[in-house]
Amino acid sequence: MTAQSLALDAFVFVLAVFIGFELITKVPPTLHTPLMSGTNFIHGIVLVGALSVAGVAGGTAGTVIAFCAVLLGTLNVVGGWVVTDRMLEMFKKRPEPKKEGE
Amino acid sequence: MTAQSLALDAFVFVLAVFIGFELITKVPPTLHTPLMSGTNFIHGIVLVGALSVAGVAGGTAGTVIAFCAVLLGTLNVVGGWVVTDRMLEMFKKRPEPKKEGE
Amino acid sequence: MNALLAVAEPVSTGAPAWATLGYLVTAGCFITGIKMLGSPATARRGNFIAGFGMLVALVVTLSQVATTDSMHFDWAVMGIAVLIGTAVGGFSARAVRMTAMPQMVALFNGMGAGAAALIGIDDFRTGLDGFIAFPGFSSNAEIISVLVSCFIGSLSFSGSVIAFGKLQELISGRAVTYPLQRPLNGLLLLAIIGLGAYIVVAPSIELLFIYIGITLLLGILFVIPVGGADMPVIISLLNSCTGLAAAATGFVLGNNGLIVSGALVGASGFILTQQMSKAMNRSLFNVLFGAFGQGAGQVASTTGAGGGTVRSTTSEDLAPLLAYSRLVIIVPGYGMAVARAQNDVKELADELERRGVEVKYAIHPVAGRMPGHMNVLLAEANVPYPQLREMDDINPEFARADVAIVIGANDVVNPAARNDPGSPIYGMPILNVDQAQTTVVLKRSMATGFAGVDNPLFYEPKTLMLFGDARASIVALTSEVKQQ
Amino acid sequence: MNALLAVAEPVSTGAPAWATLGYLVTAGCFITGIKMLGSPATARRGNFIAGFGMLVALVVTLSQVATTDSMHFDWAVMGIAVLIGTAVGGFSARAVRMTAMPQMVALFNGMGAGAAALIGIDDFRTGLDGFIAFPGFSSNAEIISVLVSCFIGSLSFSGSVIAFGKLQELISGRAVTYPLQRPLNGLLLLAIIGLGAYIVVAPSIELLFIYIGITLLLGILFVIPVGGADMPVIISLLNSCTGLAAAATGFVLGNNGLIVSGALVGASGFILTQQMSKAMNRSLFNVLFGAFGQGAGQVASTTGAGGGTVRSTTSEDLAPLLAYSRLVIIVPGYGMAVARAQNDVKELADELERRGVEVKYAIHPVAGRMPGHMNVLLAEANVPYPQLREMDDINPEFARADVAIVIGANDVVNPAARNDPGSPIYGMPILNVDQAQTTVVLKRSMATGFAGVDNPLFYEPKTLMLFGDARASIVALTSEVKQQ
Ligand SMILES: NC(=O)c1ccc[n+]([C@@H]2O[C@H](COP(=O)([O-])OP(=O)(O)OC[C@H]3O[C@@H](n4cnc5c(N)ncnc54)[C@H](OP(=O)(O)O)[C@@H]3O)[C@@H](O)[C@H]2O)c1
Ligand SMILES: NC(=O)c1ccc[n+]([C@@H]2O[C@H](COP(=O)([O-])OP(=O)(O)OC[C@H]3O[C@@H](n4cnc5c(N)ncnc54)[C@H](OP(=O)(O)O)[C@@H]3O)[C@@H](O)[C@H]2O)c1
Repeated sequence: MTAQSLALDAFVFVLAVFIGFELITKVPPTLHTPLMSGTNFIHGIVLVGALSVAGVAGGTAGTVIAFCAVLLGTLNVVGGWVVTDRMLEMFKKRPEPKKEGE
Repeated sequence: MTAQSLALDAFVFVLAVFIGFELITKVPPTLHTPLMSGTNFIHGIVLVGALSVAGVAGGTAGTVIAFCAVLLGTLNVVGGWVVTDRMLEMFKKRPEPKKEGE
Repeated sequence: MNALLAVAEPVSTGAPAWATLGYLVTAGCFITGIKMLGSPATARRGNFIAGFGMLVALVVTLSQVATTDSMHFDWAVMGIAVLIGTAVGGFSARAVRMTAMPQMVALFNGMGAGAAALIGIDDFRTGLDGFIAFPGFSSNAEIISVLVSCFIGSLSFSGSVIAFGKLQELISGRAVTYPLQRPLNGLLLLAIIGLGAYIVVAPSIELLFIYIGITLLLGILFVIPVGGADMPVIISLLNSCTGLAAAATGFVLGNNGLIVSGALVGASGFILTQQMSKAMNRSLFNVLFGAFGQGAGQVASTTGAGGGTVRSTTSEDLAPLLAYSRLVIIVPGYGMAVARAQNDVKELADELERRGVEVKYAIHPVAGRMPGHMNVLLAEANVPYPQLREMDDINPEFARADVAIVIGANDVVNPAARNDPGSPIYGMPILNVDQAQTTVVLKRSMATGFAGVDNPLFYEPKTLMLFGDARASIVALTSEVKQQ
Repeated sequence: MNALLAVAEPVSTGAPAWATLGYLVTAGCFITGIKMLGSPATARRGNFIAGFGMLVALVVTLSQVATTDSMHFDWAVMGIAVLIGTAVGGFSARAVRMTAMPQMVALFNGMGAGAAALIGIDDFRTGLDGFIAFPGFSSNAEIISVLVSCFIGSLSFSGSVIAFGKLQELISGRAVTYPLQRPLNGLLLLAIIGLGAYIVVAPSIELLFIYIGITLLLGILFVIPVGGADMPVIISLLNSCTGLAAAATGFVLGNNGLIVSGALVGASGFILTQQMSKAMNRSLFNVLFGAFGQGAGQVASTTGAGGGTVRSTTSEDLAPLLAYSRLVIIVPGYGMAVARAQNDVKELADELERRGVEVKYAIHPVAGRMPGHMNVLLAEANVPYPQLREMDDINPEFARADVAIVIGANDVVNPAARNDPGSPIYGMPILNVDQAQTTVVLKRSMATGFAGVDNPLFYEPKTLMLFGDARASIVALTSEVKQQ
């Protein structure tokens, strides 16, 4: 990790932070929770990191750590996405239920 | 220019495009012209490019091209900034002029 | 390329061009996805687009793993990890009750944070020899990146687990306070910083574990004092932190995809956190350090409207009133969530509608304990979306309502917010239930709500109290109405 | 760092870390600056912040030049270029009349675009030997970057110069049309692409010059057919293009500062262009290829409200009406700009106010020929800002106005936009001058305005026409009012 590559990484980081700040303007309160959940899914991208370190370390300890990291990352990705989707399902228009029955 | 550096440049480019798109939301029409002028100033940054190529080429032709590029870039920077500033001066609150005189 | 230009140009980097471009697609999808999540009409599509971006990132990464000499990558073991994760994550996310959603978000957030910390540990382990053999800028920078990702990752991990425990009521949801809370946290933070600095100078895996241990403790102590009611804000904050942890692992691994995605979540999550605390009329600082939220009692006694008389009623007396109304407005609050009464409320509403009564639901933006809480619950009970009316929309209609039924709501219908400048909730917009012909309040006692302030509404002559668990009251009321 | 990770990590790039961080500061300043330029309260500060960002970028670049073996950098010559540029640019930007601002923007935009093209040429010249000696991806990519920056730069350069010429009335401001316009442009574009492809295969500086020559021609032909009235939109589009040209030079030089800043301008400029054409009720496509804008006559005859009678008046007759009004609303339009009557209008208003008449100005968002045109002119004449009222604000007040004076406005007060679904401007919001007790219209003839549609307002019984140059009419009116 050279100073140059670090500076470039910082460059990309700051640009992304600017985007993140601009992205969310006025969100209606009902969407706060789904939006939180959606971004929760997005940081599941750590799974990418977990997979790319998984091949580096050998030995039992290395494998165990990599296994745990991949497992946790997958949980974040899959769980995060499904939870968000379920929340958002609530927002889609439903056919009006029958008024007569109970 | 390797494929890798090109891809990185493209990465940065696209992020910046996203920021540019997000940045301008609903601008009141009165500010359209100053905003145009302000961004006109910003692309005066080509002056940076002009200065960094200026040292590369030797010979008369090289110097002439570099001279012209730096001159044009400077015109863009200085003229662009001053024009914008003058336009925006119009928007600041003026002391109410005297009602009595003409 | 020539002399000066070579200096100004980023040359050959580690990530192959196709991987960088793949991550660029991912970043684009995430940006678009987050943007679309901000509006009801596009939210669901936004989630799909973000999902697609994730898929691209995973394909890119696995291709990289497959095409490089990644000697130790054990496809079988990692495949099992992914399978287990998918099965458990997918199943639990599908199976869980709608009302338990916030704690699920907390839990999955904790998982991601834990993964970030583990990546840091792994990188530290494999890089350790190099750090010791070649000290200098490069090693230091990498160690610091690892320390940052371990710090944020562990903090967010233990914090999220505690938040989960509180919401799931495995731990007391109350705002637990303990003596010297802030000094202790400060001390721990100092210890972490000191230890971190020492690790940079003299890298050692044991010290890293101690470092992580203290951070985990700090995460626990940080979230423990926060009242259960403030949990949505805290979870959102921890979510934003995990984003930063992911970005930190991106620095460790030199991976642009991680850096961008993590930074996006970190920044947008922070803005979201602020919006959430604003929507609850609290400042972020207050949420973090206030340990308010369970203050109840004492505030009530200072406001002391206790002098008035309260008119209590029964479901038998109430039933005819409801059955022969023209317009009934239902005002759900936190108590409905506690009593899990949403399905019974729907049943009552159906019964009333069958009798020709017009029924509407008035949804206050901060009713309940998380944003959209009431919407989610009532949607679960299949209440048609158009019947759910937002505050500004429904407020003018109370004047022509015969009955307003307040089901376990308190603060959001407190007229003190409108009239009493001395009240702690003064200035918060409320639902004008007191403008209805009759207001019926269903709750278990005269206890205060979240804000801990007494409610003059209960003492108004037009108000009838129906004491008892909201669910029991509603069920009784429905059967009485049926007999009319 | 270890096996796989090394692959995923961008290693050592050309630009030193401090330069990258410096450009990051620049990018941050530009982003903040553009954001602040979007709101009246912060706009001026935004321009200062952007200026600071530019300063940082220049300091970084010069430091790089100074610290590297930039053997041919001639400080004296470049210093002279900067001095001349500063003097000329600063002086002309200060000296020019407010009304000439749009053409100044066009001119400076052209300068920047020209610089971008020159940078491309320079890089191509110095790199040429390398391109020929080492063909392959690297050379091709660099040539293509050069071609892109030369293309956008030259196009925007010649286009901007033509736009300047039109606005400055050095060239006919009319929408010049010529036969086979679109096929010819298409042909030129094809030639440029073909030639570009050939240059990639067989690099040659002569071919590059031909390539640039054709592009310059295309830029001219592209802007020539656009009517002077649409110029603001075209200038904004060219501005956005120059941003992209700057970004392209960034690719050529591998300079992140240029890439980010150029991309910012390219993207935000494009959004702005769309907003501008929307504010003028035109689609961007229409502006580019419509050559509408001077269509006048024929459209008018189809609408043909010509049958009515017109009541013409004189300044003597009008003066008492104005002098004894309570509220007079002045509605300026393009004709006031043409007549340069703003100072005289202010004088008339002052005279009326001295007599106790209340005077307001109604500013239609697209009155004139550039956004904010009327604001700028009237501000130049020192009309106090609070007297300038936006359309939605002033429209309700016309009903209580005694006189509405329409000074060289036409389309923006055309009731057909409200009443006549067949009118080309139907649906555009207008100023309701016809609701005033009396409407006075100052113009030279019965000619149509920008949109070329007849105006039924002129035939209304409550409307009085005061024919003649707006400035002459106003001056006469003022002296008559003084004699009252
Ligand atoms: N929506 C959010 O995102 C969010 C997040 C955090 C905080 N808050 C805050 O939470 C409050 C929400 O207001 P709210 O009116 O919905 O709730 P509230 O003011 O907290 O009142 C809830 C009421 O429900 C009653 N209740 C509890 N369990 C019940 C049961 N089983 N049956 C019947 N009644 C029951 C309680 O009275 P008894 O004990 O007498 O039954 C209590 O007074 C606001 O102050 C808001 O700022 C909101
Ligand atoms: N604001 C912008 O950004 C912008 C940009 C492009 C296009 N536009 C379009 O321009 C139009 C603006 O409307 P507008 O009402 O301001 O102008 P307009 O509809 O173009 O009418 C201007 C009128 O001024 C009169 N005039 C010209 N010179 C004059 C002089 N010396 N003395 C007196 N009168 C004179 C002309 O009539 P005579 O010839 O009879 O004198 C003409 O009818 C809209 O259609 C808008 O869409 C606006």
